[in-house]
Amino acid sequence: MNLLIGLAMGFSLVALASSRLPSVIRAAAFQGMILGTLPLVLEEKFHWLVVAVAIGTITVKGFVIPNLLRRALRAANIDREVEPLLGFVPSLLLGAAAIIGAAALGNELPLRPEHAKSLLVPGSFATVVCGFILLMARTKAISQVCGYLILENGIYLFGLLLINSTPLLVEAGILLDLTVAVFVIGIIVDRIQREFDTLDTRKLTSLRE
Amino acid sequence: MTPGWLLLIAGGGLVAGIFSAFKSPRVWLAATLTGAIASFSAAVWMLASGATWNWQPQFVIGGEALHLQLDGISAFFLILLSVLGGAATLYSSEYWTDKAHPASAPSGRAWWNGMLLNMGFVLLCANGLHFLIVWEIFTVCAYFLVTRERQRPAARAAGWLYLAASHVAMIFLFAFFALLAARTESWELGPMREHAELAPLFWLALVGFGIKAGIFPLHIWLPSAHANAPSHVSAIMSGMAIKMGIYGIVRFTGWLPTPDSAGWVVAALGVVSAVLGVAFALGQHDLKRLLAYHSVENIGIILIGLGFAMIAASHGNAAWGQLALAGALLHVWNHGLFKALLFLGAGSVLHATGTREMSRLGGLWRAMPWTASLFALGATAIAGLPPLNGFVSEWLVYLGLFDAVAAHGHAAFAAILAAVALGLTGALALACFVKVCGVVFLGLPRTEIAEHVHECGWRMRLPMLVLGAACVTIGLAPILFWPALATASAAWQPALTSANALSSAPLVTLGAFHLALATLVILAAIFLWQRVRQNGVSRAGTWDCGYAAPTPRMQYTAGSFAGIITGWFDWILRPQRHGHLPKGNFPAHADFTEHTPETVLENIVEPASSLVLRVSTAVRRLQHGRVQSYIFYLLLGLAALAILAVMGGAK
Amino acid sequence: MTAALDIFLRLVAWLLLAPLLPGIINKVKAWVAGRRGPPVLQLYFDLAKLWRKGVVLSTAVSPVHIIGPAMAWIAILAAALLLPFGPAGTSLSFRGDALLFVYLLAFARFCIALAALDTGSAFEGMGVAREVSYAVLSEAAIITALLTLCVQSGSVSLATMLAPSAGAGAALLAAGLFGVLLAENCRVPFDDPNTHLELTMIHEVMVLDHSGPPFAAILHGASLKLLLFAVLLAEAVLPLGKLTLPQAVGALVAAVFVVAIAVGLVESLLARLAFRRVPLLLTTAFLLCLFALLVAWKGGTP
Amino acid sequence: MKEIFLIALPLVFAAAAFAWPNEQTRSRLLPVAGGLHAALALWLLVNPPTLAANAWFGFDPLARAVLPMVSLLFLVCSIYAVTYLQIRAERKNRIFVTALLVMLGLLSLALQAQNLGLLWVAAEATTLVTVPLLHFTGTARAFEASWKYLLVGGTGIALSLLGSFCLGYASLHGGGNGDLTFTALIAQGATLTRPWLITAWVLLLAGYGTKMGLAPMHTWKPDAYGEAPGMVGALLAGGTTTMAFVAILRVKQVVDAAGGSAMTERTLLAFGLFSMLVAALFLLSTPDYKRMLAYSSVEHMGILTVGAALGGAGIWAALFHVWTNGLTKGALFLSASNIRRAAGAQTEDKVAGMAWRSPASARIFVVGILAVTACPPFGVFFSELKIILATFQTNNTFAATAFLGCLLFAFFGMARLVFAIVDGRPRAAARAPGKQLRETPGVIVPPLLFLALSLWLGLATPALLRDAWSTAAKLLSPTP
Repeated sequence: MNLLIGLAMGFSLVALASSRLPSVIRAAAFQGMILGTLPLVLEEKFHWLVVAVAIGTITVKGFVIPNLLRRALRAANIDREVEPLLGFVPSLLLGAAAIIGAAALGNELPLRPEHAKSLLVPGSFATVVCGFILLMARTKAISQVCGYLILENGIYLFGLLLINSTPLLVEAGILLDLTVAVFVIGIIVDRIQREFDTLDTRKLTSLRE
Repeated sequence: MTPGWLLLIAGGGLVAGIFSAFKSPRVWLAATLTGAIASFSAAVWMLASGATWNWQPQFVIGGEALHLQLDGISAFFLILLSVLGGAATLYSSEYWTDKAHPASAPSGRAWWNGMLLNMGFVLLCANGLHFLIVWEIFTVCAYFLVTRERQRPAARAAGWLYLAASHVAMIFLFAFFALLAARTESWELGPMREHAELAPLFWLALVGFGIKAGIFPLHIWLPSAHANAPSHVSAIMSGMAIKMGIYGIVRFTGWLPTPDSAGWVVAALGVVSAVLGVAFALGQHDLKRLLAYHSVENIGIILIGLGFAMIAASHGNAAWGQLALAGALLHVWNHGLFKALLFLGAGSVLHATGTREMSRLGGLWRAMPWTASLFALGATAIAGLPPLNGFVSEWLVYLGLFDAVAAHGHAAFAAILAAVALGLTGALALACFVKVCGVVFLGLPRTEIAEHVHECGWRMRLPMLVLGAACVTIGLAPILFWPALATASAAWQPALTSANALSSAPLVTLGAFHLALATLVILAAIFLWQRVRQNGVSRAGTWDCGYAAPTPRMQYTAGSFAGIITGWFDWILRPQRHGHLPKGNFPAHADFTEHTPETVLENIVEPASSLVLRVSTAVRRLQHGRVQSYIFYLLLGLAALAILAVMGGAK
Repeated sequence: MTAALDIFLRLVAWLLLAPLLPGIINKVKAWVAGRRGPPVLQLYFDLAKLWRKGVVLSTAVSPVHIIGPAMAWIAILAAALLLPFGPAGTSLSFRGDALLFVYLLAFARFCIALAALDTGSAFEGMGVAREVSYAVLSEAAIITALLTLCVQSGSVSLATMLAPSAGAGAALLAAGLFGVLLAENCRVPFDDPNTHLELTMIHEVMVLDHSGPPFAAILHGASLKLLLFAVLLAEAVLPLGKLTLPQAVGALVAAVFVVAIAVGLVESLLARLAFRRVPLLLTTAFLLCLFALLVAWKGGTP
Repeated sequence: MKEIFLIALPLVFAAAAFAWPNEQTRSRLLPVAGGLHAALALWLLVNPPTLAANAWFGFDPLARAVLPMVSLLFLVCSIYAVTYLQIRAERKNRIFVTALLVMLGLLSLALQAQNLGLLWVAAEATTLVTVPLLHFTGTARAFEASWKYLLVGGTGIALSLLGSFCLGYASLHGGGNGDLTFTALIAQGATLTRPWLITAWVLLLAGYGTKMGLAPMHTWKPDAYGEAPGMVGALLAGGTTTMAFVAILRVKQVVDAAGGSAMTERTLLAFGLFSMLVAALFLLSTPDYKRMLAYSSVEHMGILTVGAALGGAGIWAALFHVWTNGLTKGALFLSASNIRRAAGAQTEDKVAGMAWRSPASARIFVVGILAVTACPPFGVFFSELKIILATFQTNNTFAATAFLGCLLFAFFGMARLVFAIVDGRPRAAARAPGKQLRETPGVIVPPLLFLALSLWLGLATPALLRDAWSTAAKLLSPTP
């Protein structure tokens, strides 16, 4: 299981490193799918709702959203460069630092014995931070959306700690919300692309003091 | 017919005035005057009876039960409010007509009544919360009255300055009343001198009320506001509104304990305001602005008296304290009366000529004899000259100071300084009003606008007559008003008041002397007049020292008149002089202009505010529209929170 | 009844004696200059003449031009009534009359100034400006002098204030008051009553356009004021209250003569100051009074 | 279980609105729904239902103390919306009306939620449903605004989700069963693991603070309020922020129960004062009167937070302030949007002399500004005075001083801008004829209603509300 989490963290680093939008999207998507499978791994006894949640997650995060973003990308027909505010190497280093810091923080915080071994907490924190880095260090709207996605993934990862304590209804609601959120973001990205004819957020600074 | 009913009528009249203000000016006039008369009689009743009217209905406003109280001090100020309010109301009915100001007159009447009403409530409220409410409402009403002529940028700027300053005052009063309520666990006001821990609150009150009163460094809003408001508004603002600040200080120094240094500080502020106020007044060329600075001066005189009363109260209630207090209180009335008279006079000059610039006026006495003579009366009074009221109050303050000196006590040296400063102030005020009367009313018209002028009608004249009569009455028969002073000072601090105070201030003799002086003066004038008639009069031009073609514009101007004295005060007045002096044997073009700015405003307040603005613009750059950094701010906030939470909090 | 009579007699005394002083001063000046000079009673003749003369009024003037001098004259007279006379004291004395005294003189100044400005002439304007400006300083000086006497006697009424001598600070006080006297009465070195160059004068230029009875009132008022100050100075310095009536009369008359002679000497020995320097001199007078006050404070009586 | 109708009713109407065929008449649904909702809310205010044990949502004292305000706010705004949508007939309003109604339903859900997870779901959903409201005007600026709103607000709300999980884990680790129901969490009390508790508090405060618009997480506010239609701004400033504030209060209750009150109060006070300071600095020189309202809202969120930090009397005053601020702001937003329509611009250099171009709205705007800057006798004066009183009662002199100073500067900024816009001659730039607005009762009465409400709240605060607030305050800080 830790392997999977490690993989997820790896993907967030990939997202940080990749210089072209499609690959960023792909990284986010794969990460989403991996997380989707995690509940099945965690859950010792089989429960149909868990399966439903998992499948939902995988479909939404792995296919729906990436396709949405790709559509926007295609519509935008802009160059697919990421154009970072912060270079790839620094971002990577930051990401690495984030992972270490997250691990440290994870050790700081007391964990229940059954979670002591797992990478859940550090993994989630690390992913969250990577998401933040993407949000802050990229100019293209789409890459920011991916950042947001990765952020959400990190939180979802953390949510798995509580998977068998929080009622699944809440889980479902949360999942639904995240989906709709990214969906709405996708729409807005689409509209922005039409209005401004670009997805470069550096152009979106008409609202200022 | 008890005071309660009278006050009810007064309030009813003013409220009715508000509602009739838009539709029918006549009804408004009638209602407002009724209100003024009713409140006047109520106040007189209370002062005469010396009792205190209390009204505590179980009527809750903003969570506090209403409590109205009319005691000696309130009644004392309420009388002034009624007189000035009534006079200025009548005046405005001709001065600010619907015909001349269709846009601003009707709403102006409503604001006017609102202001009068709330001033009255300020005097009546015995509950901190309600005091704060009506205080602020009256301030806001005054703002809308000052900015009647919104289209004039000057008026807007003046109004803005006034509003800003008043809000600073408001903030201090917020703190004052909230602290008071927090310490005493009740909003109820009343004598609480035994709570020694309340003494420091005095400083908050001093600043809060001092801004409204126009004490020297805090007076920045006053000149422009008084100059740019319609004259009846200037009259009430200068005559009454700033006295509300004095009322606040008197009221709460009477009810609350004060720090030992309080009296000294108040007296010192008084000295500074008095001398510098008149110094600034001398530098002005704008008639109403000049009068406004004289308000600062007279507030200073009041504060000198009050300050020494406080010193006396904190040093075993020395007898001279009561004289100083009586002088201060009487000067509250006097300044209200003659300053209102002067502003109304200035108003009718403005009404007739359309300018406040003294250097463009002159020789107005021919066309407007009433205004001229009444203005001269007011000038004599404000210069503190016998036999008028201004002298009586200053004389009482002087007596207090001299007794303090003679007593060789703590206060003696301070009293010496104050007395000399008072003397200086008197002489300076005399100089200033010689200048005003001479330049505006005497001599020849300097410009053609000063030639074609008209005397004001009776509705503008009558109020001035009433005020002038009041000045004369207080001057000639001061003893009539002593009971009021005694009641008020007893309400301020019973311990300070002694029955035999009157013996140390022989008002009867003074009144008699004034009466004799007045009669003799008039007789002598008539006598000399007759004599001149008998000897025969021949007319000729003014002696021009042989210069062939004198023109009215060659008369001495206000600026050159005040030149010597303003020269002495250059260090604070900072006058800006521009011009070309005549050069060579055949000097061609030569000109000279002088302008005295508001030093405190332009050299202290404005730099400070521009600094704040620079900071603000610098901060606003952070909102530059890049969402990435917005998210970065979010993270920063998170980090700050984490640090805050962990430090001290976690184990 | 007796009180009224008393007042009347004093009035008469003041009115009759006042014009004598300028005559004496002029005599002294003439004597120093080795001239014969005008008779001592010259001013009486002038007044009588002016009283009978017709009046030339400027076309610009208002009634103030005539009423002003009358008012000023009465005010000065009233102030004179407040001054006590040695052991005889004063016929009307009450607490605070000292201040009334000062402000009556101020009132007189106010009236004269308005009457002068009434003509709308730049010269009068100049004169009035100087008059009222210098008055600021001299008034401060007088108030300080009064404070000194108040500290001395612990009283605020002229009668009791002037009865004892100014004590230790007497000399200082005398010097200060003398300066004030010169300034208030527009004598050299502050002003030159003889010059006729308008630009350089204070008092003379104020009355430039007056003539006839009003002018007479002004001149008489001026002489009255001079006498007033002379007496004030004398009584402030000398302990007249402690003497018997004849001694007091003698002392007072002598003192007033001394003052007059001093004025005359100053006028013939000194030249008029440049206007820039005048405030300086007045401030000196003020400071002298202040020092007198401090001295009196140290010698603090009651 | 009547309280469920507070949630269900608007949603039903939303569905109806979505299905409604007629563009013109659809907007009529808004006042109807608003009226019913308000009636129900007030009815519940008068006789509050008993809270079912471990129910997921319920009309508990806190909901009782604020929900009726949101309901009233919506009612008046919906009345305004009818006229507004008539004026803006050129735009399709199906989504707009539906979203408004859904927003009301979600707000009532969030305000009543007794479960942290459910609360988060409702909050996030509110965020999302606001987006179509923001870009109703369909301008490029509107889209930019909603983009920033989504990204910043979304991030914030994500943080609060993480925080909720942390709290859950705190309970799990503390031996609880990770149940996110508030009652359960409070019952668990001190057994909640401290480090996780702190982490949870930090994340939740940051998250809901973003939603509430506390500095420095307020950056979305000026953009959103500046571009949104008037009543949307009013609902955001009065409704959504209230929801976030209630969320923070509920979490605070949990953390306090776990013995973290020192920490919560410290952090809340610091953030409240900081927000006030930042808002005051921005207000001093902002040229745009709609963005000005946003900063003023930031300032008032700061005031609420300070009140919450003071506990007891402070919380009472804060709940009072929720009402007064929300309703007064309503008047400001509506009149501001009138002025916006009349002037065709929203910056100082383009707008002047509105006293002549749209007299009624201009006057309402001026009075509203005075009211919101604590000028008596309007409600805000009383609530702010109560908060100041609380600072003094808790001997928190520094807080009081800073508080008053910020109030002063905020007043300077707002009054300056407003009088510059309302008075004075229109400059050349400002004379450019914007679409002349006919000041029909439809656009004038609603703001007037708000002012009247604010006045009434201040002068004659109904004993019922006082009681509601004090029960809520007692609930939130049991130790007065």
